[in-house]
Amino acid sequence: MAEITTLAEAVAEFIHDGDVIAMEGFTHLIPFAAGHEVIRQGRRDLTLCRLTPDLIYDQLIGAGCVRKLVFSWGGNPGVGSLHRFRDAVENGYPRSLEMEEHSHAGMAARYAAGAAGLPLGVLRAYAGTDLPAQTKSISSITCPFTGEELAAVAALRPDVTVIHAQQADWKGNVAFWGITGVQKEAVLAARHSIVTVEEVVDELVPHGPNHVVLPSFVVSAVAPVPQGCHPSYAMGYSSRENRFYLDWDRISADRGIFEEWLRRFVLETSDHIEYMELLDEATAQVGEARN
Amino acid sequence: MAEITTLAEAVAEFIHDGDVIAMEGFTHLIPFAAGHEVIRQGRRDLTLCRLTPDLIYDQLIGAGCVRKLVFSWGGNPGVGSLHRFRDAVENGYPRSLEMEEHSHAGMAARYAAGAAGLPLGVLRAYAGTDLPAQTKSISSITCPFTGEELAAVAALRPDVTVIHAQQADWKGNVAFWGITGVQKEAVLAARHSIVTVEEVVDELVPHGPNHVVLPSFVVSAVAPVPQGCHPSYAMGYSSRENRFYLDWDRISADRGIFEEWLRRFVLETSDHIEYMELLDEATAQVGEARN
Amino acid sequence: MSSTEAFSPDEVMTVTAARQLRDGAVCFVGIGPPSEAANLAHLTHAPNLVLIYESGTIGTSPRVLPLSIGDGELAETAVSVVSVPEIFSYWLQGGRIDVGFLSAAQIDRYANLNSTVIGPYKRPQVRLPGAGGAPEIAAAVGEVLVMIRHHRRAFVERVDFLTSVGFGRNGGGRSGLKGAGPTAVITNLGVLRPDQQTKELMLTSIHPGVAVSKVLEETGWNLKVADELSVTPPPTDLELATLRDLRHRTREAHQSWKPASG
Amino acid sequence: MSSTEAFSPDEVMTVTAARQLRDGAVCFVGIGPPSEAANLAHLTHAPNLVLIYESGTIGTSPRVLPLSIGDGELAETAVSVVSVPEIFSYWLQGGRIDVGFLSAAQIDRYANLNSTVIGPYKRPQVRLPGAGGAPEIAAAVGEVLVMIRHHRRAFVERVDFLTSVGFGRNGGGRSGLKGAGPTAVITNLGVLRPDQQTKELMLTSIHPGVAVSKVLEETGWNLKVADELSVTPPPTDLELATLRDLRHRTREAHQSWKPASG
Repeated sequence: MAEITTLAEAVAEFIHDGDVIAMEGFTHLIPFAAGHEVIRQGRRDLTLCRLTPDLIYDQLIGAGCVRKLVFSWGGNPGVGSLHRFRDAVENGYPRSLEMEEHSHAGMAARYAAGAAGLPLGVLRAYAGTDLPAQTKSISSITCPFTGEELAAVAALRPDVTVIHAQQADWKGNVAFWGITGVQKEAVLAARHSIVTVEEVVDELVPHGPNHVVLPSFVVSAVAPVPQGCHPSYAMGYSSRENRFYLDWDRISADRGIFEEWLRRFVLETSDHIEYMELLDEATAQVGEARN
Repeated sequence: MAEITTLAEAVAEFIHDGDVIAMEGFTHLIPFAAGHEVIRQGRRDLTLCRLTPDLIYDQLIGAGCVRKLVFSWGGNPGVGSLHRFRDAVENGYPRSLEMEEHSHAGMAARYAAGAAGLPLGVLRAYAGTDLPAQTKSISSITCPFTGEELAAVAALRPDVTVIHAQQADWKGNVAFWGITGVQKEAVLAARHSIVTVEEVVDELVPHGPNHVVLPSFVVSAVAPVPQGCHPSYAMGYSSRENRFYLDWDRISADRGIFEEWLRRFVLETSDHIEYMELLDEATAQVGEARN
Repeated sequence: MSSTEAFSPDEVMTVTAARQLRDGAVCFVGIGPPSEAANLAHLTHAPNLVLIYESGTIGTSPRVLPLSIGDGELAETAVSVVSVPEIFSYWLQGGRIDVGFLSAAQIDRYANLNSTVIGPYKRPQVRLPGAGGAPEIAAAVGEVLVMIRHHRRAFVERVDFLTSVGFGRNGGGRSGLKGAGPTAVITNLGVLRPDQQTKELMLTSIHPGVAVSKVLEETGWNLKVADELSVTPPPTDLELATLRDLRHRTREAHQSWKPASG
Repeated sequence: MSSTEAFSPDEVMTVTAARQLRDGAVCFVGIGPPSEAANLAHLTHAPNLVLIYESGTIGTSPRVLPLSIGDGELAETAVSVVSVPEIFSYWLQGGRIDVGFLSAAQIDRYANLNSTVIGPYKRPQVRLPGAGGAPEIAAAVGEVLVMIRHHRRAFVERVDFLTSVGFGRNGGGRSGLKGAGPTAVITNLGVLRPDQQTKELMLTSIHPGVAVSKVLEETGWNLKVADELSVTPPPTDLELATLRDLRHRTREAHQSWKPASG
């Protein structure tokens, strides 16, 4: 059964140096606040898994928390490169980065296999590409009925999966809707799971399209963190702050500017409330300066 | 894109002698009206697939439409045996019945593999049981990552899948909710699909738990048939008629009584409206006789 | 209310089964006696028991017993409803279930179960419904509870068809399987549990008022009796009242309903 | 409005791509130029085009162009929203998609695409975002349309990394794959299509006002020119007006938005 706690306590309890961590959310519901808290608590040598390691992982990589990245698409959506990710791969800064690279279909199948208690997922994937030569967790099987060769991917079983959801109830049942990505599979594949939520409600009632409920007994900890997915969005609660994604291109392109940003906004804030307040202040100042 | 048509036309167009047909619905939303229409149109040599071949398949088997049954649990839920099914297996009446027998997990994996365009499903199943020795569509693979042996089941790809849903819109998009069983997978695994619906609405809006929408382009034909799942139920529209399940035990136990029932209620009615009227009349008479 | 006259054999069977379920456990429930036992536990000592039905309904709280595995009330009271492929893959196979119930037409000394055929598979004397969810429940849940009425036709030397595995034909058949297998076989006469070493079922508890000789007579193999044979504690007043109230509510709601194990 | 001055190279690229989409087709769309082209088709000649985004949104009708693959409007206007594992398994791999769009940093003469690295994999000069959905789109959709701006760094003799397969390194690499592979490569200069036999890309259409020599100059291999080279029909007034209106609406809705292919 999930305990309802704070994000700081949940990270302290469940996420340890060297762990395999998945923070999932497909554009929607990305658990940024949790990523910042992992940086604040100074975790090191993490293996981070995620289909789309966008800004949240760029920050963790730039902060030096990450030993290895397991992923399928690493960019700033609609903007361009992830500069901290590129700096790590191209220049080994702030440290070298091991990679385990897949396609989205392969990553999705790996989580689904983990959720299903299977050691592998079987799919039609990677045909004719150079990926299998680089990635040990890609192999193949032969269908005993048709003789066809199919791709096999190793199940992915994170130590901890972290997601952001719209709601939980007081028992720790979690609900999210809209674009739900691979979060259900990522949670069910993991040993532990931390869910930040926009709010805790008395009763979960079906909301919006594709309403998904994770029962409390598959969740380790629920932490209320309003706007915990900013600059991503929570359908019904907030809009995507596209401006931040554009700004990130500039902030992350320079090591010094990034490190200053990280110190000021993450390391020297105590929690997500302070972070959001500081961000709002800074945005207002930039707005004034622009006028 | 789905055409909106009548059930009689949809069965005439899509279901042919010798076809592999799945009529799915897990207790909820069982497409009885469609089963009756297949009997009325005199289809023969069908291979029928279904996890739970309950009354609907008992009727089709008893009517002599069926050459082969692909299934995982064949009983009258909460009541007992399917007597027409047993008569076919035990005595070859009205004709012998080939069988391809699985577990629920295996059948579900077979439909899911069909929906996913894979030739096989991989699962942990059948371990230590006598089923693999009887069923050719059960085999095994070895995981290339762990060396574990896992069960493999052949994908199931019906010629036609038939389901009953609560709603469609005028474009042929289909919505159902509540207990949704394997219907989505069964439709996506099939070459064609027929969906009977309680009603056609102007706009599909999310309803109840586990709301599933099949877009029009994966549906061949939609036929409005209110109460088309009786004596099963459609959440939000009708309740399960448990009395019919009990009555069926008596009706189906005797070849003569069954054949008289089939003639009177199915073969000599022109459609589901007439069938339901006749059933209501008969129920009223029984009620009076009991008083 | 604790005299042997005060309750029926099927009531003690249901109450005894219910007691096996610890509070907070996640339980995969079938229709009939298991559903009755699980709901009784839920209403008495195990308010946090999570009930899952194979129709995809997770965390249900039905007010009355469902007649079918897919009754509307199961969906309406569920915390979550998922598809049948998902309930078997992510939930059962995924190792999320602590305890599952099974029943069968035949059981052998190693708790292997048959719900497929009586007689040869191709030419059966009796064609039974078949496997349903049983083979994978038997393989994947933390522990299996078997509920089955005790008579010689059911407790057989060798099951005609092995539908779901207990400990295999010779007691060594669980290699590679995750769960512990059957931990208790609860009948209307007593409770059988596997020997820790040999996995052979032994009579470990006998219901109040039942003679050991009666159990042996109704068992088709040479049933071993535990050195420390206990007598099943009789149903408490609360258990009996709750069970009877549940049955009463169910009868009111479903006029066609009869107690499944009665 | 059909003079070559009246539209930009990226407008003719988008319009030409949009025209490849027949009404009623099921289209797997990526963000950027493909999304613009697919939405333009949807608003002009293909009102029944089914737009699917890999975020799991099926049958969307966004009023403005999404900035990300998972914008809220995609979910709000979708006929159905499913999980990411499902969109890749039941919909893409399941063979439900008629046409998919791809882009890349590099393309070779057999329409193989690289979006992974420039330089060696372990020590790249430029680390690109990677495969995303591309390898399985390339393999599973009925036909692939490639949109890519024409310059020598992109049109290379040999891709540094084969991220998604066109016709394989030597043109014979689609055995066992279901779809037809790339049927058109639409650039800001013209349209390339594979030769029926050899599968090598040939210049089959050139955009109004573009010289063949310019295309050859911007292609890093010895590009063949079709015997019957056509000139791309210029955008119609309706196409241009619709595209510009869509961009205007998008700019109003997302102040940070810039035309992706501009």
